[in-house]
Amino acid sequence: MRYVDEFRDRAKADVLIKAIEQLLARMKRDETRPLQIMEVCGGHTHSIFRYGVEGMLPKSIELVHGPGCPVCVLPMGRVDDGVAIAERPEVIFATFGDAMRVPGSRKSLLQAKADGCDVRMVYSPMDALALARRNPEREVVFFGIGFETTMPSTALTVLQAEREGIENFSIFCNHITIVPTIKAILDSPDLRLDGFLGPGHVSMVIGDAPYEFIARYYKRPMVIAGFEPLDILQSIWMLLKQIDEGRCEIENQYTRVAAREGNSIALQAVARVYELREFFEWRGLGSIDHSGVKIRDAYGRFDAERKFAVPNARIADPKSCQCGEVLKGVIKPWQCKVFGRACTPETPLGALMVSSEGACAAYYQYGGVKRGRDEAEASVA
Amino acid sequence: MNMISFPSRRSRGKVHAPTVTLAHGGGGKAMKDLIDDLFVGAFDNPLLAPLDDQARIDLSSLAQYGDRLAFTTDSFVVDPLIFPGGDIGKLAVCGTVNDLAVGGAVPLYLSCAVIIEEGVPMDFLRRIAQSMAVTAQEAGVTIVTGDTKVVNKGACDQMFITTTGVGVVAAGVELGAHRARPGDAVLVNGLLGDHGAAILGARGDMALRAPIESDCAPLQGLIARLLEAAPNTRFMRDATRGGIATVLNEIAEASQIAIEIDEAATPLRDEVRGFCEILGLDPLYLANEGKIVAIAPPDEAAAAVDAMRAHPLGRQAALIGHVTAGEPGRVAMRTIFGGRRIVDMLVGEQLPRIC
Amino acid sequence: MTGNSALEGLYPFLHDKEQDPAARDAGLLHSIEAKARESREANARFFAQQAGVLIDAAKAHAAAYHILWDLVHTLLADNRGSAISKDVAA
Amino acid sequence: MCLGIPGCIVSIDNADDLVATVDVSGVRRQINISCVVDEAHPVESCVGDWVLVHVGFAMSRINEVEAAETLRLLRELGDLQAELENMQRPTDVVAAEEQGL
Repeated sequence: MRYVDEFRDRAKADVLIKAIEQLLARMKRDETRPLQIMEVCGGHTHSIFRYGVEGMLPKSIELVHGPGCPVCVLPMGRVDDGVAIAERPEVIFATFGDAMRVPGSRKSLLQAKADGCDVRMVYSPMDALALARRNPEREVVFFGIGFETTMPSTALTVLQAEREGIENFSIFCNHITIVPTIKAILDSPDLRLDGFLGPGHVSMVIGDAPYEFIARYYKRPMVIAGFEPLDILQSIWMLLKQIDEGRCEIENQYTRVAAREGNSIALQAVARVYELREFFEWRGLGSIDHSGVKIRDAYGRFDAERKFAVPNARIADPKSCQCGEVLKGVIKPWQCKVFGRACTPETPLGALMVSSEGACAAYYQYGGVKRGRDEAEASVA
Repeated sequence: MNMISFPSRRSRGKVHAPTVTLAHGGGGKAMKDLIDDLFVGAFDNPLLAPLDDQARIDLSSLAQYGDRLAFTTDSFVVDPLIFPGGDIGKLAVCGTVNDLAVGGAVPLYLSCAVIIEEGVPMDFLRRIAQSMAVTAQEAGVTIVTGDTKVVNKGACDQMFITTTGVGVVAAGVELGAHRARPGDAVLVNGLLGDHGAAILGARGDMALRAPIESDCAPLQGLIARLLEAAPNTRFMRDATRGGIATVLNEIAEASQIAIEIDEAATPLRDEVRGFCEILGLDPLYLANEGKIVAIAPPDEAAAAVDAMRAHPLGRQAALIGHVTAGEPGRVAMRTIFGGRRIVDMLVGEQLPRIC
Repeated sequence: MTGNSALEGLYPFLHDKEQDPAARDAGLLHSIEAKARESREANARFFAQQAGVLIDAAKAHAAAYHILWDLVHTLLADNRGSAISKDVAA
Repeated sequence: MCLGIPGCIVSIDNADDLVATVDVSGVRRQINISCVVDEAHPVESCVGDWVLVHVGFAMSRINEVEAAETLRLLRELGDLQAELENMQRPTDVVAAEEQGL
């Protein structure tokens, strides 16, 4: 596979690991704690576990798995609202596969489907629009989730529906923006992160300008990273070089995909269709100002929240859940009180256990349970 | 209701209706005609012909194959019923034949129970029956008894099939999931994940076009060659639902050993890789219908791989890993990138993801 | 519209001019009020919608308590329980 | 977040709606290419182009030069390491000998 296999090359991995080790050996740093690097994006978390990258790195580098999974951070109340829409007899509720399992306070979409709701899995919002075309007597609602990467696709689908005059199609819009959330993490008083791996696919849409504040005001370096394991290793190495040389910049490792200026066609579609919400609730992180978008009045007829009355419920995260602390790198997943006990991928309590992108689910799935506990015990001893 | 007994010298009935109706399950002439025309016609054999309530099999004829009877049953539901590389009929024969064969048995006889939703086209049913007949012949088994039911529209999804199989295990063949030992080799007989990808593709929900066919095939021949070449093979299992990851976990658990596989040695079709990359799926968890995982002692591993490669259904057979003395029950994989990851049991169904 | 103005719409905090403290405080106040209103409304909505259920639950609770109370007194002493439960009922 | 995969555009299926077919390792799928079509890249010119596909949309054109550059940097890093090791070998040998004595 072109542009994929070259970036999974084992020989080059060895080179990078050696380079990272050499850099660490000569760096002047606080030896009492590991360097903490947050990969903001769930796609990175997945690759790190999928290829076993974490185990290849020296112990003095700790990867903190960030909030970058739009499925995980969806609050229960929003899932409930989605289920309520799906329960309407006239509705075909179209969703990405990974949103099916996210628990609401009553049920997940998977359970709603088992209970007789017409829930369909689609690969693309355009497929949901095709469903609307094929089923003119039904109301097709697309569950719009995702960060800046996914936002344009939903916007363009709305614009296409408008062009074709399709009236039985709407979006239940839960799109959220990662940049304000990075800021929220940086604002937290218990922050310990030394640098960030930037979300490569968000960057291909928004470019690298929106991250400048991270380097300028918060004095943390960031490297925009691709998703193949070699991309991740190279980005970590670039980040270490910045730290070593005392630089704080926004660098881009993923230049083959993410252009400096982003994608202006995608951004224009976003600006046309959406406006910012005052605030949006994140599972595990609470309410974050200006972190979500809704559909503009001009496209109100494509907004499922206006088309159908939704309960609009607010359900608090379980008290025992420590996702927020995990997200900020204060604790590791296995240090959470409920990890692997009350909170498992089958019965997730917190955001990070919900999707396989979530840090806790990844640890659980790829065997971090044991490794994590062992490490925890070792550190106590 | 079992197939009704008729006088042995009789004319075979013929179906004229274009679709199956409740009358075809009613026990009267319509049902007799359906069974005669579609099933008896296709499965034609002396044991089935009398259409008694049961097939009677001479014990001494069984004893020539070995000293233990193997007996298994499986139900088949698949959406869509016809998919690239097979259909529910072929699947129903292969599935049960393979369940017998992986236990070391020579598969001999099958029963076939069919539940049909009213309204199913007769031609479709005829096609499925033919497909079962052809596959049974290929697998060297005879379908000797059966049952047909017709249910109301909506009570089942077109057609469900249950097959039960009888086979005989040769003296001396001892296979068991608990017999794996550190140092043993982990083998597969070819490319993984074809069936799962073919079915997901054929459903059309994801609108992917891929030239991937199900690997659905009866494996008794390949397994016989394997056992000849590696008589001390510890265990085999067909890696159906849940893929090889699930089978490996079951073996690791049953034998209380660890297994480490090498991603670079794991045979995958390019298209299956592409399919998995697009949808964010892991091919280790995709279903197979013509693939086995075999655990062979170290000194017989090479012979086992060679024997499988010499068979048409094992051309891409490979040694993909080893049993180790690591943490009992743990399956791990050395990734193509050089890292190591745990390959756990899957929680629930594997769903396509966007993130 | 250019990509730049789209970004400004998406991330207003990145393009904040030097705000005077009063405007910032007013904005903050506005945000807090909005969240408080949201929370109050959710509360009110919950109690409005669930009032019946809550009252039923309270009644069921009280009834169960009476039965238990009667039982305890029947078992431990003579039939004083019923008099007390009458008091409670009154 | 945001699963994306490189694919090659093999045909334009609807130039008005900007619908094209991409090939990913032999698997084909119709996608929308409106985010990668502009004056510099008119729709007719897109066949053969590599794009990053996310949820059925081409979100970016893959820059071949940049991809090669990233790999070149890694190769150079490898060469540099090999050179350094070669230079260090004599001292290593000396150290080993000293230890041996």
